[in-house]
Amino acid sequence: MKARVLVTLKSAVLDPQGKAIEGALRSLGVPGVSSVRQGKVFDVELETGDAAKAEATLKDACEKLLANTVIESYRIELVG
Amino acid sequence: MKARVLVTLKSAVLDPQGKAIEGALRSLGVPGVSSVRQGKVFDVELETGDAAKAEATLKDACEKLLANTVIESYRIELVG
Amino acid sequence: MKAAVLVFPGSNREGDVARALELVSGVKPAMVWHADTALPAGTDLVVLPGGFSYGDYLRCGAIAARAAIMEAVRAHAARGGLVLGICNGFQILCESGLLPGVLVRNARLRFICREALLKVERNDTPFTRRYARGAIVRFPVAHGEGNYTADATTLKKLEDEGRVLFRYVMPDGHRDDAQVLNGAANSIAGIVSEKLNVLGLMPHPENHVDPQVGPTDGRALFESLVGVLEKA
Amino acid sequence: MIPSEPKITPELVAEHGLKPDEYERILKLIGREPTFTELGIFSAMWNEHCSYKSSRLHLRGLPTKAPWVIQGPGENAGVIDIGDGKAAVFKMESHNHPSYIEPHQGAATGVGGILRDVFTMGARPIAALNALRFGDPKHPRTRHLLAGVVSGIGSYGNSFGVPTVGGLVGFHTRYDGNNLVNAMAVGLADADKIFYAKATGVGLPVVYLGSKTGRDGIHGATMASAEFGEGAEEKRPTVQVGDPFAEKLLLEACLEIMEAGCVVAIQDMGAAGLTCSAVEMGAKGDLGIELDLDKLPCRETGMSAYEMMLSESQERMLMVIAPGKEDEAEAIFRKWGLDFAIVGYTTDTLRFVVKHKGEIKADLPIKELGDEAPLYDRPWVETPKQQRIDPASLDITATVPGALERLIGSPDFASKRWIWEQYDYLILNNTAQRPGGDAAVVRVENGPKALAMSCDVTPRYCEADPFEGGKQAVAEAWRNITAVGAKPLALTDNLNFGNPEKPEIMGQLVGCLRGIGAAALALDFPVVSGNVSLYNETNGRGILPTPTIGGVGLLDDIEKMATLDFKAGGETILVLGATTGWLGQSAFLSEILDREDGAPPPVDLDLERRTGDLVRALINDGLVTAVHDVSDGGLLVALAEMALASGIGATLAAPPPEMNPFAFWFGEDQARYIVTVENSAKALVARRAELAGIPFAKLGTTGGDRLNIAGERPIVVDALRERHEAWLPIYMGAGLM
Ligand SMILES: Nc1ncnc2c1ncn2[C@@H]1O[C@H](COP(=O)(O)OP(=O)(O)O)[C@@H](O)[C@H]1O
Ligand SMILES: [Mg+2]
Repeated sequence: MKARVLVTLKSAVLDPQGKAIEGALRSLGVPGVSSVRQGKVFDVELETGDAAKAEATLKDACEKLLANTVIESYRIELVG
Repeated sequence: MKARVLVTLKSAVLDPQGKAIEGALRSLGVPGVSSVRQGKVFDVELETGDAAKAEATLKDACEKLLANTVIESYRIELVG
Repeated sequence: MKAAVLVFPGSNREGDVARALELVSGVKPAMVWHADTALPAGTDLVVLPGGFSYGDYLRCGAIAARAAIMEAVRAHAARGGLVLGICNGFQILCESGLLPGVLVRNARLRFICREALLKVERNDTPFTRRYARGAIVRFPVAHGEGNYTADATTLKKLEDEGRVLFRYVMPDGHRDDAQVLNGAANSIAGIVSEKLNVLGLMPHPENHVDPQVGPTDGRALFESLVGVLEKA
Repeated sequence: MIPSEPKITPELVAEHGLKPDEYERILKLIGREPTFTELGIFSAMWNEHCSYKSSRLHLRGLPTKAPWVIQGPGENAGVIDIGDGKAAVFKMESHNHPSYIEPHQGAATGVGGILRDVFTMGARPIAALNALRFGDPKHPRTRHLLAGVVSGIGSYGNSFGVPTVGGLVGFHTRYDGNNLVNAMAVGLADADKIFYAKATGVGLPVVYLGSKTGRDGIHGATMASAEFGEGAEEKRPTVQVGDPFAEKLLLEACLEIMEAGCVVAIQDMGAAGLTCSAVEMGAKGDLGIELDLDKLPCRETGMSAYEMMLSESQERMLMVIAPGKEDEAEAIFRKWGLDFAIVGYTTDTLRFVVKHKGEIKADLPIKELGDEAPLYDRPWVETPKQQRIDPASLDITATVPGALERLIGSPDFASKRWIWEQYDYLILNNTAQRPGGDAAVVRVENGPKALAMSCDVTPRYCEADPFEGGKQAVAEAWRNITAVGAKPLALTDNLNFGNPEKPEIMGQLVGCLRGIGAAALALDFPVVSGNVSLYNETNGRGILPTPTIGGVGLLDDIEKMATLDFKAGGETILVLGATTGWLGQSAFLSEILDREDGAPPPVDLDLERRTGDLVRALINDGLVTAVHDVSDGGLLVALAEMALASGIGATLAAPPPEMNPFAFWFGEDQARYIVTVENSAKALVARRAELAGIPFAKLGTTGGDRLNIAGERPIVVDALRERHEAWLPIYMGAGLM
């Protein structure tokens, strides 16, 4: 089955990339963007068809590798 | 209003990071992951409350900066 | 020769390339700020230096490619003016559409600083006149995202038109795409535009020009440019 | 989020790392209960990291002066005169605890901090080094920590644009829960344009520059001085995220406004952020400072005064601006896209006043905040001396070639290429000696002068005999600089120890400092800056005492620089200095016999100096073709390194018959160098050594593609190289990426 994992910086953590993008959008004349924060998305294909099992595998993957839980939080979405 | 922009590699484009993650998950003992592709997510705050206007601004931002359409495609999701 | 070196926020090898240019030509290049809208009058050569413009945030070279000065660079290139993008400069040229393809993260995902062996594929360009055709030269690389990628059609076109100017090779002179240090397609280290006036390359010839600090294989690239421009 | 004004309770005081008697001291000093913000300010100013309360007394014994020293310890970095109107500015600093919690960001911000220290003084950074210690390679966290620390150092330095040219990496189980990240930076400035923290002039604007303030690293400085317990991994305080891009802009903007004559005083915001920097600027200049926090550029909403005063957000500076120069300074900062805000004024009250939303959040005597910080003469005990090891007593089953092969492929000796290739060591185009040599050599502008630098310490020695170990660390840095032909000028140190409240640990600190002081004095190699990192303990077990020494020297003519690779076949290989076969605490003992005991090699400082002076003179007179100092691993490891660097082998004579061959080849006697000499210069070099009273011996002749020791199995250089290069990539490859 397919799943999507979103990994984003915790809100108190500085996001230098987001800051640089905000500045660039302003100077490119894209108005009305008040804040940008950048994160990562992982499109994952799993062998299992079982949702609970998939969720468990992805949680394990996030804790071990995909997210740096000191500064990032993650969200798992099963796509089917 | 808030929005989320997802930027992912086009499927024909090789993704070295995704490949490396697949390998790493295997050696970390997270089994059953058959493929990973990594993309970017942008959490954006917009000044406008108007959905159509927000959508237009974000499309502009993607075309001008957020995505490199040579290798990436993007998707806009308004969160509200 | 009148050279202009662009400076973006986060550029950091602008000084190295300016010194190399001065070393071979005796003339200090003009340093041009990214927010300017025009190149100094009479500019022959525009150099986009290495570095981490805008921190390499978003995608390397992406934000710099949209800087004000890039309009002037585009016009200069369209007139047939010479443009040299090194490392981050190459990334910017790709992002700005002046060269095809894109540079993505090294296949092994690590930054890599080491000497690389390169084959000079042809010497009938303004950048390589002082090299022998097929010469093997040593330039250092220092990049995290030097993995050249393009679709099959683009790659074929580049090869058919002979636009791959520098290629990573093994010590015996043969290319080995499976072992190339950063994973670049067809072991590509540097490509030129259709009119041969725009060169983007990942390795740093400007760091191999001075015998006090290392080999000098990069010198001939700058000497080629000086030679071309003095003749003109 | 921290509520704005909690009640001051004994628990709250303890949470701030202040002992009850220290709190009493505060009450006596200000004559009332502190506000919450004031408590935070005291905790920041009086913790070990800022106040040096355990080490200050003993640091006073270090020699810090020489005719070429422009600024010794006490400023952001040390400054030495290198002639031609130029000065070298350098310092080393630890980011140990943050790098254990979040290795990539912890190491990255460590590099950022030390670079800021250097450019705060008006110098442009020209080189970075790092000394790293990790736990046992078999420990489950080691690989992850190593990968993260290295990528963090690389990503920050590479993006900022400073070449990372050298360092050291070691492994030992005693660092399992406390890895060490000591980062060093060296900058270049005009000797008459050095900038200091000392504010002068009343009523001048205090300006905030750089990135915005967020809630990062609050309690960071307190954390850096706290021992780890079981729960440390879960606690995970907000770590700071580095932004090398912002730092690069800050560098350029700072140098530009200094050049424009706008700056009266400048101080970077490092540990304890705004608090430390503002207090220091005022106290040093005998001035008060009044801050209005409503003006502070903040990244997050609703930040309290307490949070603003203690935030450790990175890439920020505080300055006192010259009268009438505010607009010019602001324009420069805006050009670089950085924040600029006048956040206060200097006053003549000698008070440190902090206002926020119309309230006075702190009002403290500014000088006493620093001067009255607790100073401890902590009890200490001398480390018991160990016996000299008699080689005859050892039960050795290895062969000499077999031992060399194992040593050269062991974690401590294996090539660190996998690490330093992730660092851009070439940028700025002045790197004349790249990683892999004895000392890094970086040309000064367009030459002919160059700076040589090296980081060294042998923790095993320090633990067995802190005094000799301290001496040895300084001697080795001095020796490495000498080995490239440079004159060692001054050093910076980073003293990493366990809990100083334990008398044995305090004894290590005291002993090492005495040793460092003795060597620095004898070698004319003063201490100009440094950093102390204590409480490096987990579950009550301290790290090995690790006083890292970062030395800097000057090479007058880069063309005369020596390197360690054999240059040609048929040259004579000499060792200068005496070989007695000292195996106590040697790498041979530890790696081959799995024991770490015995007295470490003593350092004869007089001999050390005379030998080094001879070697330097021989290099300068062009009489030697390759030079390598002999350190851990002894003669044979040093010879192997010279062969590996060149691909040229050697034929080596058997050891003197009276000596145990293992002790001869792997003993770690100090004050030794290996040199190669062309036939034509042989007699002259021998004469020079005799005249200088330096013992020397011929080891053999260069040539071929293997190391042939009389009576032993030959060792093929290429095969040895494979072992040398293999360990780290295989180790790292077995795990993540
Ligand atoms: N962390 C590091 N960063 C950069 N270079 C390093 C690092 N660790 C080791 N090196 C380099 O590897 C070489 C060998 O180091 P080392 O064995 O400690 O040398 P020495 O014994 O001469 O002090 C030196 O040139 C050193 O600068
Ligand atoms: Mg050495």
